[in-house]
Amino acid sequence: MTYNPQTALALLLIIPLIAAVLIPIFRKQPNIREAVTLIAGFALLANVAHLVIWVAHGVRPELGLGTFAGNFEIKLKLEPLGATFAAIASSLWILNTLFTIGYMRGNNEKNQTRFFTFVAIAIAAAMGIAASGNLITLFIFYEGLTLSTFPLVTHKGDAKAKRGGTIYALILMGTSLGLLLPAIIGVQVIAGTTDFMVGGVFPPGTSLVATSVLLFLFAFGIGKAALMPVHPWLPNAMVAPTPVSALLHAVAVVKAGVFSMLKIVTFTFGPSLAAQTPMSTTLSWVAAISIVLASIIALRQDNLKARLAYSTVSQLSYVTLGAMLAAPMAIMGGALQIIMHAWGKITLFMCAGAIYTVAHRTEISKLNGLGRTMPWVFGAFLIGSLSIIGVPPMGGSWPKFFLMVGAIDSGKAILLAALIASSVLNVIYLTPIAIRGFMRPPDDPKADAHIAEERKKHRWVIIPPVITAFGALILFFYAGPMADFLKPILPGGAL
Amino acid sequence: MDILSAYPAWLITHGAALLVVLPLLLGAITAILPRERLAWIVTLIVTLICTAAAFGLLLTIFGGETQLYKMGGWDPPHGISYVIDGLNTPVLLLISAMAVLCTIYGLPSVAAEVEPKKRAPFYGAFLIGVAGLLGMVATGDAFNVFVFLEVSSISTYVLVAMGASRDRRALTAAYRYLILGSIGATFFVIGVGFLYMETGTLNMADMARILSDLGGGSRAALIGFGFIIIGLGLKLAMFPLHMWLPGAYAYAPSFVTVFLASTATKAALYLMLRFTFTVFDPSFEYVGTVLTYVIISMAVLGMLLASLQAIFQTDARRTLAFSSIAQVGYMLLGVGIGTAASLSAGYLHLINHAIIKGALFFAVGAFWYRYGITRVEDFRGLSKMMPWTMGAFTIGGLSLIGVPFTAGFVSKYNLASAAASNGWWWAVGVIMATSVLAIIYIGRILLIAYFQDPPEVDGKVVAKKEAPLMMLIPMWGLAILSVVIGLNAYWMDRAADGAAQVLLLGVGG
Amino acid sequence: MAKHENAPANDEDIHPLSRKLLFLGDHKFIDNFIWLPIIGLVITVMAGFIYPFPEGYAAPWDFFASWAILGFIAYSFVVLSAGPLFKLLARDESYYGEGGDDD
Amino acid sequence: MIDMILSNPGFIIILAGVVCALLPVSQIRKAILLIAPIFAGYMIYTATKDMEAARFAVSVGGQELTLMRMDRLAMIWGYVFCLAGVLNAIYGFHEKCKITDSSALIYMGAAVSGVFAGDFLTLFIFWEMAAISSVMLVWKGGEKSFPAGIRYLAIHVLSGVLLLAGAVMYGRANGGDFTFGYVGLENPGGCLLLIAMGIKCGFPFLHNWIQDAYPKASITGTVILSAFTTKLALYALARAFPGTDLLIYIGAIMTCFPVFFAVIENDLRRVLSYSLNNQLGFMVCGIGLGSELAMNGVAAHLAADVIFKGLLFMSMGAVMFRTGTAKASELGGLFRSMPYTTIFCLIGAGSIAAFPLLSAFVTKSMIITAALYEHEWIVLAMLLFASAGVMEHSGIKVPYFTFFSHDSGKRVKEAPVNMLVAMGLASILCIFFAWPWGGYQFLYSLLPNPEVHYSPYTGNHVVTQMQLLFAAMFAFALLKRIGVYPDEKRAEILDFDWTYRRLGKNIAIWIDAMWTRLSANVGRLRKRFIDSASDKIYHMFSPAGALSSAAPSGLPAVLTGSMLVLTLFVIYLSRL
Repeated sequence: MTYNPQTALALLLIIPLIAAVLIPIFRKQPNIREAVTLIAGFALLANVAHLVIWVAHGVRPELGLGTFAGNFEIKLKLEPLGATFAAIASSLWILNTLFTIGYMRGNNEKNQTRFFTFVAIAIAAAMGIAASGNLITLFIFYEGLTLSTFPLVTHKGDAKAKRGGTIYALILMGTSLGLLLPAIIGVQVIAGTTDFMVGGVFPPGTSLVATSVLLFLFAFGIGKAALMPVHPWLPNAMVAPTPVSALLHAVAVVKAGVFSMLKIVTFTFGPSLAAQTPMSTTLSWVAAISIVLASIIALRQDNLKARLAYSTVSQLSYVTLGAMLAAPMAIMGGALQIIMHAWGKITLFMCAGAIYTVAHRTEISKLNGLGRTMPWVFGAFLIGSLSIIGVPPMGGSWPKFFLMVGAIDSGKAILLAALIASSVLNVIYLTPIAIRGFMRPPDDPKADAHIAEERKKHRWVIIPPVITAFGALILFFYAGPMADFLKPILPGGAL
Repeated sequence: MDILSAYPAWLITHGAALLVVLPLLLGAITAILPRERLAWIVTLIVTLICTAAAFGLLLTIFGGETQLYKMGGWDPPHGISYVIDGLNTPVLLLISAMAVLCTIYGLPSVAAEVEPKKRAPFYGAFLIGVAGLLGMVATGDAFNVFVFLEVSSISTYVLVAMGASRDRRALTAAYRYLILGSIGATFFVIGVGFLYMETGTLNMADMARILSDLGGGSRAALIGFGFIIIGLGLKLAMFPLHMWLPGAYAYAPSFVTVFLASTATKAALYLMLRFTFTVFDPSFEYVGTVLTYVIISMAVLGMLLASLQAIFQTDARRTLAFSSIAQVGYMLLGVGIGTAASLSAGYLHLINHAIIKGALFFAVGAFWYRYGITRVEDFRGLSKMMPWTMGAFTIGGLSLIGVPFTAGFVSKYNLASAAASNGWWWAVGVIMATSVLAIIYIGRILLIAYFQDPPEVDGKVVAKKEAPLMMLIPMWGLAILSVVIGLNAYWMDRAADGAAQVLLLGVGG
Repeated sequence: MAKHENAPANDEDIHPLSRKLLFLGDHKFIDNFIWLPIIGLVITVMAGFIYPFPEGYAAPWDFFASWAILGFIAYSFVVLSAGPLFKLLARDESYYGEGGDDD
Repeated sequence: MIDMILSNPGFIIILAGVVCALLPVSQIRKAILLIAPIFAGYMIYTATKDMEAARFAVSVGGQELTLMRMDRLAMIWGYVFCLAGVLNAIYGFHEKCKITDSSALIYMGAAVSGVFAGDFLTLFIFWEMAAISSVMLVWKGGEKSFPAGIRYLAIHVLSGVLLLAGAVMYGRANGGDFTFGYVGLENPGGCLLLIAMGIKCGFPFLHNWIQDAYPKASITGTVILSAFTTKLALYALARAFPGTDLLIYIGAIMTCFPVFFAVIENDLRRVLSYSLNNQLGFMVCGIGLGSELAMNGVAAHLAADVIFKGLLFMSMGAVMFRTGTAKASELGGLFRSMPYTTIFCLIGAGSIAAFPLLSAFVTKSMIITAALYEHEWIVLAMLLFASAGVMEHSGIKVPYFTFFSHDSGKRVKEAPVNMLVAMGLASILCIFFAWPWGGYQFLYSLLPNPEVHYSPYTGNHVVTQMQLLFAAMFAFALLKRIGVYPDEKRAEILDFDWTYRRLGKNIAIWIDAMWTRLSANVGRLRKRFIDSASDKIYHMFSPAGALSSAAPSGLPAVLTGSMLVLTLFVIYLSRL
């Protein structure tokens, strides 16, 4: 069997699944177990890199995984948007694994084998979503992602974790079965296919009422995109250990949600139909309100992870906004936001995890002076914050630009106000966190001295966020190639 | 059809009669057998033969043949004829196969739940019940249907009442079932009487022909239709005629619960399909009206209300019982929409649900068998105490919810898709809402089982004690089957489409 | 003029260059400082005769010594407005609760 | 890549800043700090030889970014920024702080790059980069600058996104052309751009970040800050809105109102911040006038302002470095210990007050003359009034209260040598720019419109200016003598920032409290509602509930009967 785009596509699923099989086998030898995860991570990344190159050269690898239940075709097909998502998830998996090792060992967490296993399965599901060739496949991997992350969310096993997990599962399963599935059925019935195609699948003359209803169902059915008011699962899922929050709630799960949103608008509706659909205007307003409201709620959170969670809700709505504006530039902005936000937010979560591991602090008001003992972590946090805010030269500034252009192009200049307000709110709720660490004197200098000792033991919770922060900075300079890579997802490839 | 060539010819040619006669006769004999083990073996063999016969018949149906078996060589309309076509053969196979699985399961289960002296009669009653069900599905004669209906019902009353050694409430439940079942059967026979008045025949094919000649018939046919629908509706636990069901399911022996849940209501539903679509015709405006307004509204009400009721039940078996009522709603929705796709989906759900509910009730029975547990709150830590049983329960539960790769997903998706194609978007909404309710009532059980620690008795955690193999085999058989259907529903779809074809085109009717 | 004390001239503390400038702190210098602008004013106002406003490039109010008058009025207005403005706008230094103390 | 870095002088400085961030050796950093702006200045010089050839553009995601665009307007700003960079480097030589060094370089580099940016997107990038690098300088001011820094950053990010939004609206209305050139107010994007630039430039009501953050920054930080941010904004205005009438009035108001705040403010660095605002007003007004002379005046005054305002901040910094405070009420009589600083400060004060032979005399007058030529009489009057005001707060108040006035008794050392050198150089420049024999001619030769003739040293100009200044001095002496000149008192002076620091904060606190109360009430109501609803549902559906209670067998029988009746009724209806 030669290594060609098809096999690479299959390996996308196979590599993490092999890891998921091997990890429990080596449960008694933690070092080998972790090595398996890392090797799988690098193998997957290499594989994705090949695929990205192929896709960049216009190859669209396609692989049927057969049909199930007679008439449901499971089909993988990689296009630039999916390749991008796969690239983010696979690259951050490696960094997050390093971080996870540091975190889990540093905090003496139980059930580490189960943890690594389900992370690997979740990655497989995320890869499946990235490469899904039709809505059914997308739906199946989407559900798989929910189920495989459920044990991760409830990892701690205490009452709080169970409650959070219950809300997580209930909202995600409920919306996907109650809204997403009917929407998929609707697409199948109206368009006769659920395949993804550049420019959309609906026949000309499809009633705009029908597309409005479908768009509505998709927007709220994809609960992972955390559009208000289906967002509460996200803050509630923060009971998970921080590596989970980092990978799954900055990368895999939420990004799977907004990726699906973008993919459906681009490949099922097609930008022009989505823009004509009256519902898209309403939903872009919902997204804009989500952006601002979640930021305001974030302001009020003292718990670091809770604040980051609401910040995520807000930032995810950027992508939804991009999808709903449906202008080519807006879709490009949404796609770039997926990339940039992933790197920025995972940095912030990892930093939060590092702070917890080293100093055992979770409240922002308790971070005074900690930056002096943990300068790298707080420095990384600052860079991540700036990227989220979207100031150059951080990657986060590009999506904002494209979204603004998109908003103008689709005649909704008023929505710029949401983006502007959000930037200012981001400054107010994100920057003080890191700066407080540097500037405020420590509340208890003795404890901090102890932390400085602790810090040396936890190298692996500190290095990964520094790397991702650097990544968030570097990405600024690669917006051009990324935009070129993504262009073919738009009909006519035109911006 | 290589398998078919391995069959002895008589098993196919006389299969229709054999299916009914064999269990009926041997049931009587079994009842008086001295030893329970012997009774069990006989039962197993009989049900196996029936399954083989039903499977053979199904293969012939797939081969494109239908059979009209004349009892004793008498031609219809005067003699009693058995019809073997695409509509009833899958149900025949379902009933007999479920009977086999129940029997296997019964070896430990019956020993635990039924008094030793009553065990042989228990198996006898069971076989007679099987015979009744098979008979009412196989027969092509309306009065014969009534006879078998009564045969199966009476034996079922007995079987339910046998639960008394476990829970005295079984007696009241059985009594209630008896009263209501009798009302249903009476309504049915009154309906058949009206039809006879109208058409002068009891043969269903003749009735159909005459009715269609009459363009739906006079007032007698109308009233007959109403009686038949309500009578069968009661038997198949159509909302709000379901009141006998929760008690009967909850207090009968586990074995009986499984069998009832997966076959009795299904057979009744089959009859409703048979009468509504092949004896009558949806093109008769009164049939169409009843389907659209009565059946659909009762289906939707049942789906929603029974699901809500299921959420609040403290007893796991009652939860599942209410869930059954809700699931009947799905099937009735398929019937009510009345397109080929929807009928196929409803029919598929009929079979899938039997499989799913079978697995679930098997598991619940095993919990009782090991720990005496029936209440949901006692499920604490079951995932650790009985991991395999709980695993089967989980698969069944997910399938009931309709998670992809399970049987439940296929039939629900088909049903929703059929409703959408018909432009009934609200029905898609109801289906999805009910699925969400299903998440709640199944999720509630799963959460307790997986997330709460096993109880402690005298300061020690209750030890792990897996169900016996004889229980696990049928349970996992059904669980795996539900996943297999979820992965590849080709044969199921083919059977369901065949059934829908029979219903709409009247082939073989 | 406000109270003015010549601080004890401690030679150690005074910058060598400043020793030559100490007259700046003398009472006499301070009291007589006002003559410097007066003389300057007189000279420049006189000079205004020699250098008139160029034709066509003068503001409507430009006339003899107008800039001096304007400067005087404007300056006095600014300084005199300080009192009421201070009353209106001044608050305690800890008003914003951020400790505005530099020292 | 190398091409790109060498294309714009600012990039070299930014790169130097990045290098500095990684360099542990202070001396090398200082050398870089000094050499980088000189080298950049040389690059500007070479680029001016062939302005078209210096142009450099790249394409990012389908968007053309003009990273380098050279013309005479940009040139003088570039030179001035480099010059300021050199002075600042010398001034900060004693300070061993990696963050200050690197952020100062990045900040300066961003400002220079922004000046040479050829389109709005590039401008936006450096606009924001200047903000985030400069906020580090604010935060170097110590713990008290923490909230001020956050406010500073928030306001600048707001300015940045407004710039971006405005640019996008403008560019899209122009068919995707983002060229950074004349914009005007016809396009709604233009209004956003104006607001964005106005924030950074300290327009009235948008100015508070200057007085909020600058006095709280570190000593060198304030000096560095004063040179670039607002001047970059001014450049943007000069580029995008020359001749926009609105700016004339905005500028005129900007010259006047800070005067009143400066006179009551106690913190001298804050006084200078108001003074900065007031000088910006002159230039904004000049941009609004937009004539060739006015634009020349703006550019020239910019050059003068950067130097003399830097000088004043430097002298106050030196005082603060030695005494630890810059509050007028704590200072006085310092000429005894810091004579050089005193002299330099006086030169700076004289420059800003526009004494003949000192820089503002040859620059500010161009703007005022331009107003005169345009017959903007009210504006002219306001500018003159403001000139008198400048004399008060910067010309008299700052040096007087620091170095003269009553002796505070503080005996400190003279400022460090490097500070004196920097101040000395700045003083020389202040004189050189106004030197009648080759000095101002040199400055004028660098202006955007070199063909415009203007001669500052006319008899009338000297005489009238001296009249104004002597009259102001006379008023000062008179008021002092009769005892109505106000003493300095410590206080927090309310300005427009009260609206967000106090009012806004209180409103936010109030809303928060109300929100908490409301959500508690709503929560209670919702709980009551849900409780009663779930109660009802429970009573309906639970095993004990109405639907499932073990009703007597009669009920199901009745139900069955009614269902039959219903069905028959439906059938009957269907027959109608």
